[in-house]
Amino acid sequence: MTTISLQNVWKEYEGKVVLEKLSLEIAPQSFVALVGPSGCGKTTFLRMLLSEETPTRGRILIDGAPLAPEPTVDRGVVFQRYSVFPHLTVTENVLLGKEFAQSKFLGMLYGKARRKALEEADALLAEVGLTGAASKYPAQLSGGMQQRLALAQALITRPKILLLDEPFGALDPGIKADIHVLMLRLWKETKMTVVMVTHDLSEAFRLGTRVLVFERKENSALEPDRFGATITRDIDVWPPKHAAWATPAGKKTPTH
Amino acid sequence: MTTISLQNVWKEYEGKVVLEKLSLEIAPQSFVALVGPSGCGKTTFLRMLLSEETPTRGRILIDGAPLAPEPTVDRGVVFQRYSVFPHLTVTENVLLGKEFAQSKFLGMLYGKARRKALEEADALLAEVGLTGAASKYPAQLSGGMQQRLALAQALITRPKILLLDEPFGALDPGIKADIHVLMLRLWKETKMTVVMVTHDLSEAFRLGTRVLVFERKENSALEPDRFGATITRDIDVWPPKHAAWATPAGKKTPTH
Amino acid sequence: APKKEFKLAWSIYVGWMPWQWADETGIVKKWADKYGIKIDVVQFNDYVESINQYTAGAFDALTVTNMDTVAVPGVGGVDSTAVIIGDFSNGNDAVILKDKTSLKDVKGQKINLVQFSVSHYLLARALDSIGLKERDVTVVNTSDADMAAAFATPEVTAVTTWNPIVSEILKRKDAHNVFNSSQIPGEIMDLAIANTKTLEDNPDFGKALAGIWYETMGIMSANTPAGEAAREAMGKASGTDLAGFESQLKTTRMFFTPGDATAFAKSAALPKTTKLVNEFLFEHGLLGDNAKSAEVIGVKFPDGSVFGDPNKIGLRFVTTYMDSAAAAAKN
Amino acid sequence: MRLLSLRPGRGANLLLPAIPFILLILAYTIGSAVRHAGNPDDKLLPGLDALVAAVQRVAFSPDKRTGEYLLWSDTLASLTRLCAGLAIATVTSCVIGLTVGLLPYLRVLLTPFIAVLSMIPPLAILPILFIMFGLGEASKIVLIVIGIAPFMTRDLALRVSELPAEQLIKAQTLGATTWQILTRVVAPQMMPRLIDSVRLSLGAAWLYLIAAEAIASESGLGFRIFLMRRYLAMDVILPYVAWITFLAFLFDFILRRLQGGLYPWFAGARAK
Amino acid sequence: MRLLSLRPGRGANLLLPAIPFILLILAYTIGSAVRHAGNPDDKLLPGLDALVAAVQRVAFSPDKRTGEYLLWSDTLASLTRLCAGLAIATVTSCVIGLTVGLLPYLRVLLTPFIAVLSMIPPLAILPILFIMFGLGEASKIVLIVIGIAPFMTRDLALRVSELPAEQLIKAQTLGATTWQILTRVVAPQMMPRLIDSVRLSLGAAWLYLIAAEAIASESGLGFRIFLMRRYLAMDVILPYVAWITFLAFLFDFILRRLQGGLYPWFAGARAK
Ligand SMILES: Nc1ncnc2c1ncn2[C@@H]1O[C@H](COP(=O)(O)OP(=O)(O)OP(=O)(O)O)[C@@H](O)[C@H]1O
Ligand SMILES: Nc1ncnc2c1ncn2[C@@H]1O[C@H](COP(=O)(O)OP(=O)(O)OP(=O)(O)O)[C@@H](O)[C@H]1O
Ligand SMILES: NC(N)=O
Ligand SMILES: [Mg+2]
Ligand SMILES: [Mg+2]
Repeated sequence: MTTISLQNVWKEYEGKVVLEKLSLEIAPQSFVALVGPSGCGKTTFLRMLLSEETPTRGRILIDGAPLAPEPTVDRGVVFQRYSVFPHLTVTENVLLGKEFAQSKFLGMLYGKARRKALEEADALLAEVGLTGAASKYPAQLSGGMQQRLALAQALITRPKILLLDEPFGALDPGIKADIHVLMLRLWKETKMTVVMVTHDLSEAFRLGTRVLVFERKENSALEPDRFGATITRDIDVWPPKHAAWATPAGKKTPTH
Repeated sequence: MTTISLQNVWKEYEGKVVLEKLSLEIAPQSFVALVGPSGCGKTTFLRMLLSEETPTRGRILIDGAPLAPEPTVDRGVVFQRYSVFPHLTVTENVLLGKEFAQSKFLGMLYGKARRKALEEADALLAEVGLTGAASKYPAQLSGGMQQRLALAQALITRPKILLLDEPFGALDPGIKADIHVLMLRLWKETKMTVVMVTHDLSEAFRLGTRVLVFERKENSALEPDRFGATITRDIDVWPPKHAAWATPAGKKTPTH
Repeated sequence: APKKEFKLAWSIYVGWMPWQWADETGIVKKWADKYGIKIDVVQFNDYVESINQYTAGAFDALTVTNMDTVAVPGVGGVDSTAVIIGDFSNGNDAVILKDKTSLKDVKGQKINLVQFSVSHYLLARALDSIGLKERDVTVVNTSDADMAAAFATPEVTAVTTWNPIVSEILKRKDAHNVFNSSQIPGEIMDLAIANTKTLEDNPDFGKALAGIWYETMGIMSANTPAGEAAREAMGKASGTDLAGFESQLKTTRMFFTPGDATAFAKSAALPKTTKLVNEFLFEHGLLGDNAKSAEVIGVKFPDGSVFGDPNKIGLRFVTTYMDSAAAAAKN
Repeated sequence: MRLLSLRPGRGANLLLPAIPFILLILAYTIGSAVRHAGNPDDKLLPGLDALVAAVQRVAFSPDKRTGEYLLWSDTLASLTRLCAGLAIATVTSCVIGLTVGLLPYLRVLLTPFIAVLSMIPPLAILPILFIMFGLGEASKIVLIVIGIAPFMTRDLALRVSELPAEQLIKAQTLGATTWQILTRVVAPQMMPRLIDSVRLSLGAAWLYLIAAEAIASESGLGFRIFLMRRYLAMDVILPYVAWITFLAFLFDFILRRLQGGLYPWFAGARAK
Repeated sequence: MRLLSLRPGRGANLLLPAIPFILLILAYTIGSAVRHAGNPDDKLLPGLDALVAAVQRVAFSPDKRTGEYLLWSDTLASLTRLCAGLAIATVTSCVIGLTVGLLPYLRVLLTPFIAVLSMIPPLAILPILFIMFGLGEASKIVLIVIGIAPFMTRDLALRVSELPAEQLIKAQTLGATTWQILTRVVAPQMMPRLIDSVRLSLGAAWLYLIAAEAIASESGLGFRIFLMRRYLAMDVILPYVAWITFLAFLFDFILRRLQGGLYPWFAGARAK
């Protein structure tokens, strides 16, 4: 049940306005797809949600409270590349969130704690279809498998919000279709709020419950630095596929 | 008017059969799209057409004559990546083929010869829509622009055959659609024979006049090294869009 | 075969500084022109390398000690003639102890020195003088360039070295000169040697060297402004000043005239010294691994007598060239 | 065919690499013969027989004075110093490089200082090193450390800062503390790169070792070479040089093997 | 906040880098004062006044003997040697590295030989070098060349062989001969990498220069330092060391600028 709200958020870089006047409420368990031309500030928007950047003006609230000043475990993220750790096997990559949480000093789990965490990791790997690749290193995986892994890795901490920056942009079309199905299933099961940046309109409409279009206004061509992009269209996708309502009560609920 | 014919071509790597029993006639000015699962030997096939690899058995003829033993100027190529030279500007990349041909020692053109070659290069750049980026380096171009450049670069030598290995595989969908249009236009204008490898079936049917499907036979699962892939389907695409016939006589003919 | 161009290698040492001064002031060119030859005077910062280059044949003449002449070119099959005996060390080389004032205290200590050099020889003679053997101490090979810094470290308590490093170290209050070359006068000689074969073919080369040397000696030994200027220049070139250079000269028995040098060459001390030196070299395995005795290399004296193997002469003391310089001076 | 596309066959693949070595040995043998014709006692280019005899002497017969087998005791002394120097330099540059690369405050504080340190010619400040670290083993090891650690530290800090920002953010969203990021994300990825860095520094380490041993020492490969240089005993020096070259090769080989064995993921990750 | 995400502000960015230098100077001053309290004539850590006086002497007053300004004539002598050495090493390794990297036959023939060459410690074979190249400027330059060229050659050959195969094939389909590929495709792409390689080798080049000047020379920064070491004249040595460090920095800076200026495409291509 996580609401994200932006109140008149602006972002400038050294006098250059990138985003302006963003006011927005994101309902719990929505799947927001963000589209817009290259360079319009989609990634910047996501970085603000991650606390990697702070708004120049305005505020961002999560469930009514201001954002933490740095990335926290309640907001998971998957990037287009470099989301997984090349030096860890598939299992180790997924386990990592557990280890960080439970072993403050070593960052490693042993014995019973590890076995317990492993069960959870294995279940997640099964869910994303990577059981067979559990002991491989990321470099040995295809692009699609790497993004599945990144998803599983992000999900093990049960984030309330999942942020995705063109997660499927580099994938082959066939593989992309598969992972779309997986993504929708995971979203429905975990009841997260998802914000996804994409270049691909059809992907946006296929996955999103709501599609936000970022654009600069007309006059920005004359004074390119003075005006930033803002939300020019806000589309509710039909038919609604909201997680909470789309999953009939009593049907398989997520185990984690 | 270039015919490619393969006569019972096999390719093995140290006892491992990759391709077997390929017999094939490629008609002049056709656009052959090659599809098939990953690892089935599509790139290997293209490498043989380039003379980068030699068939273990069988022969490849071009217009009845055996292939030259090394890559030559009559067969152009565009790869998915690394097709253009990072240290040359867009114009210089396109000019290069002319310079190689006309300046054996320096590999550089000056004065009048250069101006003449530049005209040709500029015309080609206009054709692929890169006029505005003429003095940029490849690293400053988007992926789609880089592939346009690679095409222009390959075309300046007026190859009889153009070989493409997943040239548009890494591009964004929107950009891909644009470049498909360009590709078809170039093919029609230049009357080359094109052989293109792709992962994307819809691309294959959109561009190709003929789609070849490479696959291994059933029994190859048991003895994976003993059987290679071969052509399992050979589809003529409807409606025919053969270059020679599709371009009405008298309409703009290529200037090069 | 006769040749016209010759090369002399020299390195920085009080008794050899005149070579550079002579080169810079044109005395070298003057004498070379006189004999119709060319002499290239090349400075080495590293003494060892200058000996190696001479031994390998890259140079025709070299400034070197008697001991190193036998040990390196001599063992390497190069027959050399001492054209000039420039001086002998008369305190320039010293055993220095830290906080201890008597040579006897050296027993059991680690001693930093350039191994197998004249310092090593001096130490052997020092130990000999109090009935100790080399095994009563431990020698640590240490580069001369770093000796001064080495002595400043706490764990270094004994060094044997030469000037200008000796005077540098003796500036410290805790440094004590417990044995020096003035106690073995005449044993460490500084020579200008030349390849015997080259000399035989080109006696003018030897005459020119001697001429250069004694003209320079005449100027630098004079108690005149010109002499002082020469000494100051030599001091500067060796990295010190007039006072520093003159204090080094005090511990050097310079032979300013040919007569001094020839008298020393003909003295009975020379064969005695030679025997001591060769025995030292033999004991330290420096005469080659197949050497059966200290006499495998021969050293020939002005009177024609030979110490060691007359068929394998490594060093010849002659007075020919110094005599000719004396004769030229009289004319 | 273009020269570029001509590939040697199997036989040529075995034969060709030997040619330069054979030519070198030939040139040496001729040079040696010529010099010995002029002077049978020539020491600069000893004949093969003299080389063999010298090897026999230093490697396989006990030294008359000490009873030790010189080559082996020298090797032991040098390798001890080299390994100590490498180990200290590696640990130091690892600790400093990782933290400087990761933590912005430390990066701003130390980057210029380390850059300046890495430019100082260590040979020139030897006297100060002696005073600070004495003339014993310490100063030799310190010379190696000072010679290579600043370079390694810089290299490592650079590589840490080249890690994709995405990784660090991802780790933070997984709840990692700075310490956990350092130990579980950054350090493990830097280990194979550290090995690269050590490999790159090996040449310099040998150089400083030899220089240090040349200056004050009682044993060691560099000590022996410089001692032998006092009387141009090239018959000993050349085998020592060959031996050092072989050891350098061996080190490089072991490090490469170690890298492949300990970090199987690295080859794949580097290829990207 | 995690330590990792704390970024120094503008003031701290200017102030922090100075701290280690200030501490170093402070430590030196105290050390010097302590030593001078014990022994007013201490030469090891001269006071700032003595340093200034020495700089005044060597840099701004003519030497009485030669009339030259020592620091400048030494610098000129050293830089001439260094630049000559670097230039020869660069050209050599460029020619050999490019062809070895590109032509399979040469690659098979020379790769192991160059690898062995690059492992030989040049300091150990100094006497042979001096005999072969004489004692003039040549041998000093040769020592630098021998010290760094094999490494640079290896590095360059490796980078040539890392060029994507696609590029070479593309060039062939554009009709290029081997020579044209070498001169128009490979060489221009290697130039900025060659600069990287020179930058990496600069430290070693200085080292060999100093070592060569220490052995046979009449001028040069290394010569002066060695001469002064005998007298423990740290008042001259320390400014010389600082000066060499500064020159090393300057070289590095110029090379980096050169790379950016001459090869504007490189930063973008490297980022990929
Ligand atoms: N740290 C920064 N400093 C200055 N300008 C920045 C910074 N980060 C981003 N920008 C600018 O902000 C604008 C938006 O960048 P952003 O990466 O958010 O775009 P985007 O919509 O994600 O583009 P793309 O679709 O290409 O990923 C760009 O013009 C970019 O140059
Ligand atoms: N030089 C080689 N040596 C040995 N085996 C090779 C070599 N080149 C390719 N192969 C093998 O031949 C098979 C076909 O490879 P190829 O690259 O042609 O496949 P592909 O159809 O292009 O695959 P993809 O769609 O992934 O690009 C693969 O199993 C590959 O491992
Ligand atoms: N030559 C010496 N050391 O007296
Ligand atoms: Mg973006
Ligand atoms: Mg392929």
